[in-house]
Amino acid sequence: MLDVRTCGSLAEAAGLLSADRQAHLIGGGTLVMRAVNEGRLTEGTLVRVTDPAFRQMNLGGPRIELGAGVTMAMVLARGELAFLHPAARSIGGPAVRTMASLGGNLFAGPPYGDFTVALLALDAQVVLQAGYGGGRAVALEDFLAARARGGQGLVAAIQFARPQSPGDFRFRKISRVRPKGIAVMTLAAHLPRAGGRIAQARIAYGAMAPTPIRARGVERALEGKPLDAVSLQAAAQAALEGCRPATDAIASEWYRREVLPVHLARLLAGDGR
Amino acid sequence: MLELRKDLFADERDDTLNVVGKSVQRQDMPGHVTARTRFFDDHAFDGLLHLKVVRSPHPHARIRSIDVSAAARAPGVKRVLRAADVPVNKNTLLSLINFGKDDEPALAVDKVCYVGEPVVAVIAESEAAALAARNLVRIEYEPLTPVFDVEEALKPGAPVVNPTYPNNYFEYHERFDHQKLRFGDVEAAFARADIVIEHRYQMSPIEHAPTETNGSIAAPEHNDRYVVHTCAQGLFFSLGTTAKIVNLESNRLHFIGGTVGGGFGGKVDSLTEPLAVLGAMLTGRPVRFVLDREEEMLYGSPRGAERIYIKDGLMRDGRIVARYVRSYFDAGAYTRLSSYAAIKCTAHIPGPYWIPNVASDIHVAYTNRCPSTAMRGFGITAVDFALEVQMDRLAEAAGLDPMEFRILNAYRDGDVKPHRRVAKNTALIECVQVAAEKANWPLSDQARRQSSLVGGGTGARAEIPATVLDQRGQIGRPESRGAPATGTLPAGAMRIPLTKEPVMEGTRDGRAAPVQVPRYAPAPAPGPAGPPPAAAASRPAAPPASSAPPFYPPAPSPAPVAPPPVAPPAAPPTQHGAMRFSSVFGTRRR
Amino acid sequence: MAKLPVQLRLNGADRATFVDPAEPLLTTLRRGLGDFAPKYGCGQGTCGVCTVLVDGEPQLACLTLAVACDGRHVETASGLADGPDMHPLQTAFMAHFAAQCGFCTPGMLTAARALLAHNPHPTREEVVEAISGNICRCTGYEPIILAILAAAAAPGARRA
Amino acid sequence: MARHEGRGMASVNYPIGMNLGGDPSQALIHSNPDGKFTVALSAIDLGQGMKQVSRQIAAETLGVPVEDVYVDTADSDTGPHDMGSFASRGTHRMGNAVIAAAREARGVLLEAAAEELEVNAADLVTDGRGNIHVRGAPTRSITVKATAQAAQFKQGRTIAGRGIFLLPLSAVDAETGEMNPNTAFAHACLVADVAVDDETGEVTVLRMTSAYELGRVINPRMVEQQLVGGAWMGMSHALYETPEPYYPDPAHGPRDFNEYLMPGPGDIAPYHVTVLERPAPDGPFGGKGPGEMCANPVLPAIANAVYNAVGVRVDELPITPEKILRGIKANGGVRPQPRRGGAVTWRPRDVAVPA
Repeated sequence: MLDVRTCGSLAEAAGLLSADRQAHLIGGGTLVMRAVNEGRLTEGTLVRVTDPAFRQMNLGGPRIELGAGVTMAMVLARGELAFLHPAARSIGGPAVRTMASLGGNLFAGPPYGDFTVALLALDAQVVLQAGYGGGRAVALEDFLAARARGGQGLVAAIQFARPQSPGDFRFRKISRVRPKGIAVMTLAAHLPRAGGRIAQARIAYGAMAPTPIRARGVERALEGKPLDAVSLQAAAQAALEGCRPATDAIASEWYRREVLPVHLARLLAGDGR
Repeated sequence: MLELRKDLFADERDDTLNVVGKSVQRQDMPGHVTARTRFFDDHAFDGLLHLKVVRSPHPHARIRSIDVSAAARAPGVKRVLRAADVPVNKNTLLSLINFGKDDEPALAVDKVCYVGEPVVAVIAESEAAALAARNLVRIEYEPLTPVFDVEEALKPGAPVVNPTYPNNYFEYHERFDHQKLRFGDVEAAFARADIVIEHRYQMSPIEHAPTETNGSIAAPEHNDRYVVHTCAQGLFFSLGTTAKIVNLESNRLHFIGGTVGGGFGGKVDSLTEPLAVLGAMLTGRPVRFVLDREEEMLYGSPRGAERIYIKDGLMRDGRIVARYVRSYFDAGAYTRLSSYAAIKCTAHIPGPYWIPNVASDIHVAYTNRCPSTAMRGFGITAVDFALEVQMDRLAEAAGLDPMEFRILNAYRDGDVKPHRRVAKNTALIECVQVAAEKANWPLSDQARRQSSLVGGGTGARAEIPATVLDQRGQIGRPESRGAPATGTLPAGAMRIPLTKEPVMEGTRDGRAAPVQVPRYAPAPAPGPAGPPPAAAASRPAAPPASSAPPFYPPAPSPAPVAPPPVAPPAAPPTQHGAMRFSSVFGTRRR
Repeated sequence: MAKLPVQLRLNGADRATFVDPAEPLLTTLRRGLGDFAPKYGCGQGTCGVCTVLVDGEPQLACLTLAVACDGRHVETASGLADGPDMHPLQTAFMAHFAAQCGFCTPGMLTAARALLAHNPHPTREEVVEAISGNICRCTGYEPIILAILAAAAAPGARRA
Repeated sequence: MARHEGRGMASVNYPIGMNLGGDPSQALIHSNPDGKFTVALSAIDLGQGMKQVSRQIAAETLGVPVEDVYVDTADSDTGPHDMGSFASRGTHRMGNAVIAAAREARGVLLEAAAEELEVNAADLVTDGRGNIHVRGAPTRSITVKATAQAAQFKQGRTIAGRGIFLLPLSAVDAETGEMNPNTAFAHACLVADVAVDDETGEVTVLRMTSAYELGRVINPRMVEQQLVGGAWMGMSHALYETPEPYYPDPAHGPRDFNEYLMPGPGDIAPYHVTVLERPAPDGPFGGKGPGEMCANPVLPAIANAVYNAVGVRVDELPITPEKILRGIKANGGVRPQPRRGGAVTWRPRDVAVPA
C-alpha cells in the first residue's frame, strides 16, 4: 500500500527521496495520482512538500527563479511572466493549471511537457537538491538528457534569464483540439536580436523526440542572420536535425516530420495561424 | 439553431396537440443542474467491495497457467474469480433472442483472443487494494499468431480467432458465410451501363467514449435477491444476460438503472453486471465493478471497423442502374452485435435511392481485437459514408450537381426497395431541397419541383425484378465464393410473408381516443401459409394523383435477361411471428 | 495501513472523515462524505467531471490527495444552489437545455462558477477556455457556452 | 495559398427501431388519489430524453397537464419489460406503448368521471388543464383530481393502464435478403463548408446547414439537442475519432480523452437545422426518433467538402490531416473543384426555437 509523507522542508523531502527508491515526489498530482488511480503505482511513499520555498517566485531581477511547485495558474497570475502565458495556458484546462507544477512538467513524457519546451528555449537551469545537501544548478537540456535514468535528485526550482524583449519569445503548440488539446508538436523560440540580426537564438521542440529538444540546426541557420526569407528557408531546411519523433495516437512520425518545417516557418515568420 | 418548417407535408399532420410538439422543460433537467441526479455509481453501500479484472496483454495466446495465490493473500482481498467460478461461462449477447451461438466467456478459459480480454477478477476492500493485488496475479501465456485484417482473416489457413466460428466468419442461415441481398441482375446491368465506378472505403473503429464509464454495483438484498445498480442501455437485456451467466432465476435479480451518463451503444454489452453479481453472490457483500477510462477506451467494445467496396453502373443521363456492395464488418474476437449489424446494413442498401438492380454481400469477420458492438448509427454510419462519397463521385462522373443527382435518383413513395418491400413515408427529396435552399446552393427549377409523393411506384419502380440467384460463399466451402449463378427467381417473387400489423394491447377505450393517435390498419386475416401472391404484395397503391407530371421519367425497365423461368428454390423454413431466430441465423447452443 | 483523519469545509459545512493515505479527494467526497456531485470519469485529469473548487480555485478531485485538503474549503456543484434557490448558472443551463445525460453537468457548472468568480463578464472565447478541460459527449458544447454567457449577464451570477 | 474552402453535401435515411422487429416495449401508468400520474418504464434515459418524451406523450394521451405526469425509468421490479434504449427505438416503440397504456388509463378516468357526472363516458373530453367536461358543455365538468378521488375512495376503480408495442419479428431470406424491416424512416440532407490547410492537411469546419425529416417533433428543444450534439459527433467521427489510429494495425490505441481526439469547444461550427415533419403512420403522434442518424450525413458531407476544397478523396475514416496531406502530395498539389452556391444567408444563433 502507498503511504504519504508530508515534508515541511525541501531538504527533508530530498533526503527521503534519495534514501528510498520507492519514494516519489508528488507535486500537483497530475502525473502521480493518475498512476495511483490506474494501479501502476501501488507501493511506496508519496512525498509531499509544504515548504513555501517550493512555490516561491523571484521575479525582481533579470534572472527569474521559480520554485518547482509553482503552478501554471500561478504563472498566469503574474503579469511579469506574460511572455510565458501562452505556454502556461497550453497546459490542460483551468483545473489542471491550478494543480500542474513547473517541476512536474519536466517529467511529463511525450507528447506532454509543453511548458518545458518553453523553458528549454529560455536556456533554463534546473536547481536540483540531492539528499540533505545544498542545491546545484544544471542545464535543463542536460537534465532532460539524463531524465530517463532518474535519480538526479529533487527538482527544487527553475532559473532563467528574462528575455530582453518579450516579443523575442514565441511559443506555439500545434494541437488538433481547440482550445485544449494534446500536442502534435510544440515549438518555442527565443530570438534575441542585435542590430537586426539574430544572436544566440534558442529553438526548442516538444513531441519531436523522447524529451523536449533543442533545434540546434535551426539555431545555427539563424545565427547572425536577419529574420528574412533566406534565413527562414535555411531554418526550415535544418528543422528536422536531431528529431526522433514517435508515432502515437495523435500523429505519425511521418506527419510530424512533414509538418514541422511548416509550423517552424510560421512561428518564425510570426504567422498567427 | 433549429427552424421548424410546418408548411411541408402539412396535410399529413394536424397541429392541434396540447403538449406534444411543445418545448417543455425536460423532467430530468432540475436534477442534472443541481447534481441530484443519481447515476448507477451514486449509491452508498456499507461494506462496498471493489472488483478489478486482469486483462490479457496478448492479442492471441494460449493460457499456460494462472497463479492467483499471491493476489488472494494480498491485503484487503476478499475473493479472486477465475473462469471456473463462472456458472455459465459462455454466452452471446443476442442469445436472449436466439440469435447466433454462445461464443464468449466472461473470463477466458484456455486462450485469449484479444488484448484486454478479462482472465481473472480480484475483489477487495478498496480500489487501491484491488489494483495492488491485480499486479500480483501471474499468468503464463503461449503467444499464438494473431490476425487483424478482415480479408486476411477470411482466407483459408488464417489463424482461428474464435473457436465457435472456426472459419472466422459469422454463419448466416446455417448456409452462408455472409448475408446476401439480390434484386435484379447487377452483372447484366453493369455490362449495359455507360460508366462503371468501383471504390473501396474503410472506417476505422470508433469508441463511444461516454463521460460515465461502464459499471455496476451489485448487492445482496434482504429477500435473497440481488439488487444491481447499472448503466445498462437495455435493463432487461442486461438482467437476462446476467441471470444466464450467474445461473440465477431472473426474479432473483432486481436491476435499477434508467439514468445513464451517455451510452451511444456502448452500454448494451453487460460488460460488468455478471461479474459484479457473481462477486456479490460469492462474498455476500456489495460489489462495485467500474471500468477505468483506459479500459473504457480500449476494451469497452467500439463501433466495429467496416471495409466497404461499392460498384455502381451509371448511365450518362445520371441514372444509376446497378449497385453492388461487398462489405466486411470487423467483429473483433466475439460476435456481440455485429451479426445483427450486417442484417440492418443489408436492409439499408442501396441507401435512400431507387436503383433497379442491387446486390450485396455483407460479411462479419472475426479478428484478434476487442469485440465490437452497437453504436449510434449501428450498421448504417459507415455504409452511409461510403455510399455518399460514392454518390459524389458518380455525380462528378455524370457531370451533374450533387444535389440534382441525389434528387434524380432519390427513392419516392411507392418504390420497391431491394429487400422487396414498398417505400412509404419518404422525404429525401424535400430534405435535399430545403437544405439546398438554406445553404444558398442553387437548384434547377426541375429539381425544385420534384416531390417524394409523385413519380414513385410507377413502371419498373413498382416491380420486383427477375433476380439472379447464386450459392456463393457456402459455409466451410471457400471455393464456392466464385461459383456461377444458379438460377433466376421470377419477377415479383416473394418468400417472406408480410409482417402482421403492430401488436398493441390495453387500448380498451377505443371510442374515446383523446387526440390523434397512431393509425393502425386492421390486422390481416390469417391466410394460408407460404409466400403470398407476389403481384398483390409488391405492387403498391397508385401514388396520389398530381397535376404536375414528374419531370424525371421513370427509368426504362431492364431488358429481359432472365433465362426461361425455372422453379425458384424452396424457401428456407421460417417460423413467422415466433420469437425464434434460430431457423434463420443458426442453431443456438447452450 | 492506518487511516488518516481529514477535516475540511465542504460547501460551507465542517466535515471530518478518515482516509487512506493516498486516497484521491474524489473517493473521499463520494464514498466517505456522500457528496456524489463530482463524478468519476477518468481518474486521469482528462475529462473534468470531478471538477471541484478548493479554496475557490478549480481542481480535479481525482488527482487531488485528500490529505492535502485538510483544513481547506472544498466546494462542489451540490453547494451551488442557495438552499432551494438555484444559482443563475443553474437556471441558465436549464433555459438553454444545456444538459442531456447530465453526467458532465456538475463539473461544467463548477468550471463555469470558477470563471465567473474571476471574470464576471467573459467573452465567448473566455467561456470556451474555461470549460476546455471538461468533456461533454452529448451536447456539442454550444448550448453550454450560450448558457454560461447568459448566466454572466444575469444578476447574482458572481454569488459564491 | 495555403487555405482552401470547399463545400460538400450528403443525403441519408435511417430506419427507426430494431430492424427486424421483435423488440417489444411495455409501459404501466397509474394515478394517485390526486389525479397525478406515474408512468413506469424500464426504458433507459441516457441523455436522449426518454423520460421527457414519454411524459409528453403520456400527458397528451391522458389529456392532463404535463406537470401532472412523472416518468420513472428504470427499475425491473416496477417497470415492465422493454428491449432497451438503442436502435433509435425509444420514441417510436416506447412512445407507442405509453400511448396504449395512457389510453387504457384514460378510459377508466373517463368512466369514473362519467359516473360522477351521470353522463356517457363517450361524451366526455379533457381540456388538458386538469378538467373533464361534457363535449360542447364546458360547465358540466369535474376535475381530474375529483375524479381520481371518487374512483379511489367511492367507486373502487383503479385509474391505471398497461401498454405494449410490438412489431413482430421478421425472418430474412438467405438467398435474396428479403425481409420486413422497419416501417418508419427518417431523412436528412446536410451541407458542410470547410477550409483545408494545404501545408498541414488540417481541416476547419466553417459551418453546417441541414434539413431533417423526423416525423412528428415531440419536443423541438430536445430535437435540437440531439441534432446539434449529433452534428458535433458526426464532425468528430469524420475528422478525429478512432481507438485504432493505424487500423488494422492495432498499435497506439488512445488511453484517455487527450489521446482520443474529439473537437473541443473551440472547434465547433455554426450549425443551422431545418426540421420537416412527415408523420410516421405507426409512430407515436407520428414521431420517429432522431437519436442515431444525426451524425451520419456529416461524415460524407465533410469528406465531399474536403474533395471540393483541395481535390483529395479520403476514403478512409477518420479524415486525418495526414491522409489529406498524403493525398495532396500524391496529386502533386491541390486541385480545387468548382464552387457551389453562395454564402449562406443565415447567421449563427439567429433562429429561435419555437417555445
